[in-house]
Amino acid sequence: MRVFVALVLQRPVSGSGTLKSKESAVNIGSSIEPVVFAVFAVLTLVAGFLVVANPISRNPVTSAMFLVLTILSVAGLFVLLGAFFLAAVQVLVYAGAVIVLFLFVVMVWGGDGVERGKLRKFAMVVGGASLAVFLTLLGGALTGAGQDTKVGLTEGGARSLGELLINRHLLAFELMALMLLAAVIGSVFLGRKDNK
Amino acid sequence: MDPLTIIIAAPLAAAGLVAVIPGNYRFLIRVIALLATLLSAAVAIWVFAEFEPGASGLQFETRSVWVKSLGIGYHVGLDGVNVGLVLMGALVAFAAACVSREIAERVKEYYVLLLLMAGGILGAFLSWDMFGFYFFHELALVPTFLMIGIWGRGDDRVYATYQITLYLSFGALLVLVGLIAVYVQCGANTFDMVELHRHVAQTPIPAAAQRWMFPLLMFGFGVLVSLWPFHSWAPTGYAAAPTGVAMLHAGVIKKFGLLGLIRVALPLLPEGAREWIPVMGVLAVGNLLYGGWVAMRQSDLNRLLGYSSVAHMGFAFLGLASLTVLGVTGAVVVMIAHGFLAGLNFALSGYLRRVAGTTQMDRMGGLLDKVPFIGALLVMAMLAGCGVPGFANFVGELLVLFGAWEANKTWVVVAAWAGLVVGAVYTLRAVRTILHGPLRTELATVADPAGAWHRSAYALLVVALLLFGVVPGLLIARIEPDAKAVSGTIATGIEMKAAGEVGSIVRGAVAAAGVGVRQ
Amino acid sequence: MTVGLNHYLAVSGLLFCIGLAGVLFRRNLLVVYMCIEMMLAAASLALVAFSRFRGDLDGQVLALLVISVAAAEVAVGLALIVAVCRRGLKPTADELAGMKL
Amino acid sequence: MPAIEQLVWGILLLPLISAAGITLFGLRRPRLAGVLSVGAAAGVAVLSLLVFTGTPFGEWWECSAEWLSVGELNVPVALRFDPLSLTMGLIVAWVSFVIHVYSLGYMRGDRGFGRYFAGLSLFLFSMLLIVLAGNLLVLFIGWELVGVSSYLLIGFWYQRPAAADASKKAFLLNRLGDFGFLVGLLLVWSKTGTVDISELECKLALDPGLLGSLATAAGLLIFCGVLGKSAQFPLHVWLPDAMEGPTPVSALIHAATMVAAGVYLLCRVFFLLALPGSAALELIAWVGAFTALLAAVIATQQDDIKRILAYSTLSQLGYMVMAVGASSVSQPPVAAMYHLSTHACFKALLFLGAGSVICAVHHEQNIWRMGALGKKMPVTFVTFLIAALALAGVPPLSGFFSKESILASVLESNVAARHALFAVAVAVAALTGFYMTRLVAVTFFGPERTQIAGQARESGMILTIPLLILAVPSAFAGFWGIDSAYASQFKGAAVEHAGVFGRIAAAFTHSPVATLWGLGAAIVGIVTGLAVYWNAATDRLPEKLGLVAGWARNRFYFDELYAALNEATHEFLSRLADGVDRWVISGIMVRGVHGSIELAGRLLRLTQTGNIQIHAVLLGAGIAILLLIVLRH
Repeated sequence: MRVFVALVLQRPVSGSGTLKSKESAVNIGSSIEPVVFAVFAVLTLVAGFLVVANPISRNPVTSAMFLVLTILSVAGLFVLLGAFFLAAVQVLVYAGAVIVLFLFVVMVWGGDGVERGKLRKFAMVVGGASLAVFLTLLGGALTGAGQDTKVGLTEGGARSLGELLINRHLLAFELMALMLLAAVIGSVFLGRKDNK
Repeated sequence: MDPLTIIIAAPLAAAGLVAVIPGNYRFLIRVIALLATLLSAAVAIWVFAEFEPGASGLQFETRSVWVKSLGIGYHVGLDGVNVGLVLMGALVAFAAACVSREIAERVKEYYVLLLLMAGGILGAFLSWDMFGFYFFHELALVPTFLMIGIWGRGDDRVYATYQITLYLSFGALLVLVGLIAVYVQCGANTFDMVELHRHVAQTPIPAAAQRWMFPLLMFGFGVLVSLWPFHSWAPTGYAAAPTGVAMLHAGVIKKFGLLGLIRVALPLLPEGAREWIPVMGVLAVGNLLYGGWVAMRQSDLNRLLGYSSVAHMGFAFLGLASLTVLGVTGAVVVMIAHGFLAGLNFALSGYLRRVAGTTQMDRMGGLLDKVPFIGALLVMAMLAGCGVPGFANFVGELLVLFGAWEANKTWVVVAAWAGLVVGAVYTLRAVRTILHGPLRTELATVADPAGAWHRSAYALLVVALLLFGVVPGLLIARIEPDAKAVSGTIATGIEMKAAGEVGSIVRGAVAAAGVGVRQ
Repeated sequence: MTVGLNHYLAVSGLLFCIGLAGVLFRRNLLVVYMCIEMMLAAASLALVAFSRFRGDLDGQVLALLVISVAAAEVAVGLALIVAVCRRGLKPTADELAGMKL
Repeated sequence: MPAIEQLVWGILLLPLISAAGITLFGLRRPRLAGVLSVGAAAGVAVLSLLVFTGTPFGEWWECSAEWLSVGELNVPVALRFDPLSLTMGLIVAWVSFVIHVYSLGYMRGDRGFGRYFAGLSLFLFSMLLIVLAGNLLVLFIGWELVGVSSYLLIGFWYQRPAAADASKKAFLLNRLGDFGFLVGLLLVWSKTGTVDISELECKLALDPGLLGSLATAAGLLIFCGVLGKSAQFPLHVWLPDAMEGPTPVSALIHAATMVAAGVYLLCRVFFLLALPGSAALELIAWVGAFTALLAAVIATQQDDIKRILAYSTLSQLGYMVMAVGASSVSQPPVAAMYHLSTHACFKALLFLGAGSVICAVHHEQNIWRMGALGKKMPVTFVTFLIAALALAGVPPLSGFFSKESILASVLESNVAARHALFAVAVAVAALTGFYMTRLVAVTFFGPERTQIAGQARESGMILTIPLLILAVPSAFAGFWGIDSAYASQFKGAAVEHAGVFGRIAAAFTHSPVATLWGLGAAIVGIVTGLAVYWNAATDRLPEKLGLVAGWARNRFYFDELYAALNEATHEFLSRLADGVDRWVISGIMVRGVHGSIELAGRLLRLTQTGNIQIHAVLLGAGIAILLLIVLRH
């Protein structure tokens, strides 16, 4: 991971044609930025934690609600990073579609009381250990000097993203469309009544 | 089309043809298989007759490039070593197709695989391209496993299939690694053996590399030929295999490993050969003596034949290990003679199994009364197996013994003991238990195959054995020049080395003996 | 104090670990799915942050693709859960043990 | 001699063609088989006579055809015609012709008639190959092939377990001997670079030290082959068992020709055995003497008519081998070959006579169930008596001369303890007289001990005529100068010829001590035999001799000893190898690899609980470990 980070940060970023490499047009004042970032970051992590381990309720609906909160905070962070279009998409797709889908399933099929039985010790130990490893590595990777200056504003508007998508990433774009189609057909097939 | 391609293509094309015929046209399928193998055999006889002994270079050569960047191509040709092997392989394949009458179920699939085996191994014998050499052999080897698994017999069938598959795949894998190593170390950017030989004559492969490459090839090819102590797949596999498969594998496919030693390992890696030849000699003697001893104790005819085939391979290894013209010539003669003999043996035991319902020798007895034809052939086959003059085996074994005498007298004495005495013990015991003595009542209905046509396959193999036994010159005139070339490559090296350093030979021999002891 | 790349990455990493913990320790399949979504969001966050600090938009495109994948995945996954429930099974990780050898 | 050179190939090819023809077409057609085989034998007899007369006395010539030639090993089918091979060939050809004719009658109506004659023809071919071979490897091929044909013919009645076992035993013991022979050949070849007899003789004559210290070893290794083929101690046990074969086979193969091939071989390579510094001859002499004595003692206590003759054959072969051993360069082994030739005639006659008797008494072979056959079967009796007296060494029959020449050569030999050797030889001569008298007295005289003996009738012409033919040389061969023919082999044409009476006189004048001792021994043997067995109803000897007779009756327990020895060595090793194969290679190694892989699989399978989360946990752990490893660098 350290390697990866270093690789990304040290690579010179010159000459990527469509991008403006100047200081931003949309400039959030540098004094407010840390505050906003802190709010969203804390919100993200706390809500995320409550999705996983809510001390009060084990109901999946509660989890879903906190997931919405997490997603919204991440969208806020996107805005901070200048990715406006993505933030919008994030809110629309997740908060709008995905969570609704979750809620439908929970409502129709009942997500209640399925958390019986104890987790195995083996899973606890091994899983906990690997998590600890991840966190340690993460910490190790991030304590070093990072790059704090924004190289240039990348305007994540719909237009620039769209141009990029249908020019440079056309193949990925088309494949994505194909995948979505396959997902649609697949879920329809799986959801059929006589599917035994 | 050139004759060698016909030899390879006839069975393969027939396999394709049979594959598209509906499975219930059994007669048609049989006729196609017989005609294809007969065509191969006829062309093989013709090229054998037309082959000009002692002429330099390959004869009936055909080559075309396939993958230019890697130097892979289709390159077939005849030299003195493979001309006899191809003749033997084609005849045994024909005989195997003849005796496959016994197969009753999944006839179509059986013949497709049998024809693939036949075409594959003939291709391997004829190929002068290492890639084709290996590829064709795999083409023949894989059907063997399937056929033992599907049409095999006996309770041990599944275990036998596993064992033979694992062993031979392992051996083939070692060979593959070795061949690739040869390709890489040689640096000639070609898989063509003729060019490799030429290249190595100019710039030999570094001696250090040869020292680890040779054992790879020796043990890899050795496993394929049931070199002791990697032999135990042979008796189990042959006891379980259907008749045609046992004939083809024991008789023909097994010889691929020896051909590989002659073609690749010895000429391309002379330095490695010198280091490792003592080990091969010791193991060859192990094959002979140990195979013979174990064969003495078998109560199942097929297992006995399996072990005797292990023992016979000892002569071939010993001949190669001698590195003399006599020994190498003898080894090739042994390969060819044993091909006919193993084909005959397994054909006969398959017949006995069909009519008597068993291959347990103590459950047969006095059968000579009922099956004079098969019995007489079995006696002949057994006598040929213990090296009686008049059969081709005798010539080969004699040459090997004479050739190896200079190399190591102890080996030869032990080998002669194993061949003359131990061999006679188990073969005569088999004849005594199966054919002699009073007839067992439950075998009263057993009879010979009716009609000349049904006897022809067996007779063909005996005639071949006798022909090459009485007129060995037919084979030897063809083999000798190339055997001389093989042994010459290494002999010149020995002289050069003798001028240089004697110490390392001694060290090598000591190291090799150490390895031999550990084996 | 300025907010640097590392801060975003820290948030992203922590969110990822929280999601992972959920995947590993929760047994309601629905919640597991939510946690997977969370992990994907964390990944998108990292991508966007890199994009910002590198100064090109490729990261954002990738994040966009990730979001579509997440959507498709949720559709298929939820359909699967529905199918599981139709068979009279509870949608928990413990009940789906068909991968046992 | 172009004419003869073409003829000689016929000698080999005729029987071969006959054998092949019968195998292909004659197995179900007795008439064809008989005509082919007897025709071939007759052709060989005529041809051999032509070649014999066509070759000037005392000269030799060769002809050869390309056969096998690789590198330094060149093996043409070389035929060598010298006095030794010509005389031997003549005897083989004619004795086998007579026995072929006899077989026509003896084997009539047998189901395997065709098979029998195929075997006989094959034997004739291989035997002639041995006799005429000018190359030791070709000789070895013939050597192996006579073993095969002997195997096939001893086991002719394969349905009988005894015959089947006997054939196996004969072949195996022969193989033991052949092993030594082959190693000897390899030794000679590697030291001299040739296996051609003439070339070898030349090379050794030029440089007697060519074999160096290995001269004795080479000689003894070749002698191993003789041990097997001529059934010398310690490989003598197969010959008595071989009597399970048809009687004409016993006569031809196991009395007259094949077993004598060993002696022939010794004479053939005599130059090799007699090399200066080689101690082979001395050992050969003692082996022969021991075999002769041992077999003669056993013969006195056998009851089966064919077994008595078999042991007598053993004893006589031992005699010949002893004679070879007692020879030296200055005194070549003429006596051995002489005795071989006369023995071939009278022993074949004895066996054929025994066959005639056996036919007459419905295949009864125990002499104590016969008796008083002399009057009923006059022709058989008279010819048998002639042969028996010849064997006992009664003058002026052929056996007398050959035996006296052996005794004389032993007495004059260079062997260190030649007087002891001579004593053994004399004892054997006495024993020979004794057991032959016993055989004749019990079989042809005395009371009719069983009913079948009373009903016996003389055999037909086809059996008696061969007896009469063979009786002629048995009686008179001593006057024909066979010994001078052999002598010319070793001394060139300068051999003195003597008339009929000159020969009788020569026997006494040349070496009177030996002759008188031999004659005395024969008389003692015969008189004792008559005293014990004249009109005897049962064998009285066991009461008088007790233990010795019991041991002799049981053949000194050699069979049991060998069975135990074989069990303790070869069978043990074979069992050991089988155990190793079954338990170590197949068991621990193959099944062990198989088993440990399967065990590992079963262990790993425990982790595959099927619980998704466990899989996820493991996946996470795997990634963590990978990351740790990667990031450590």
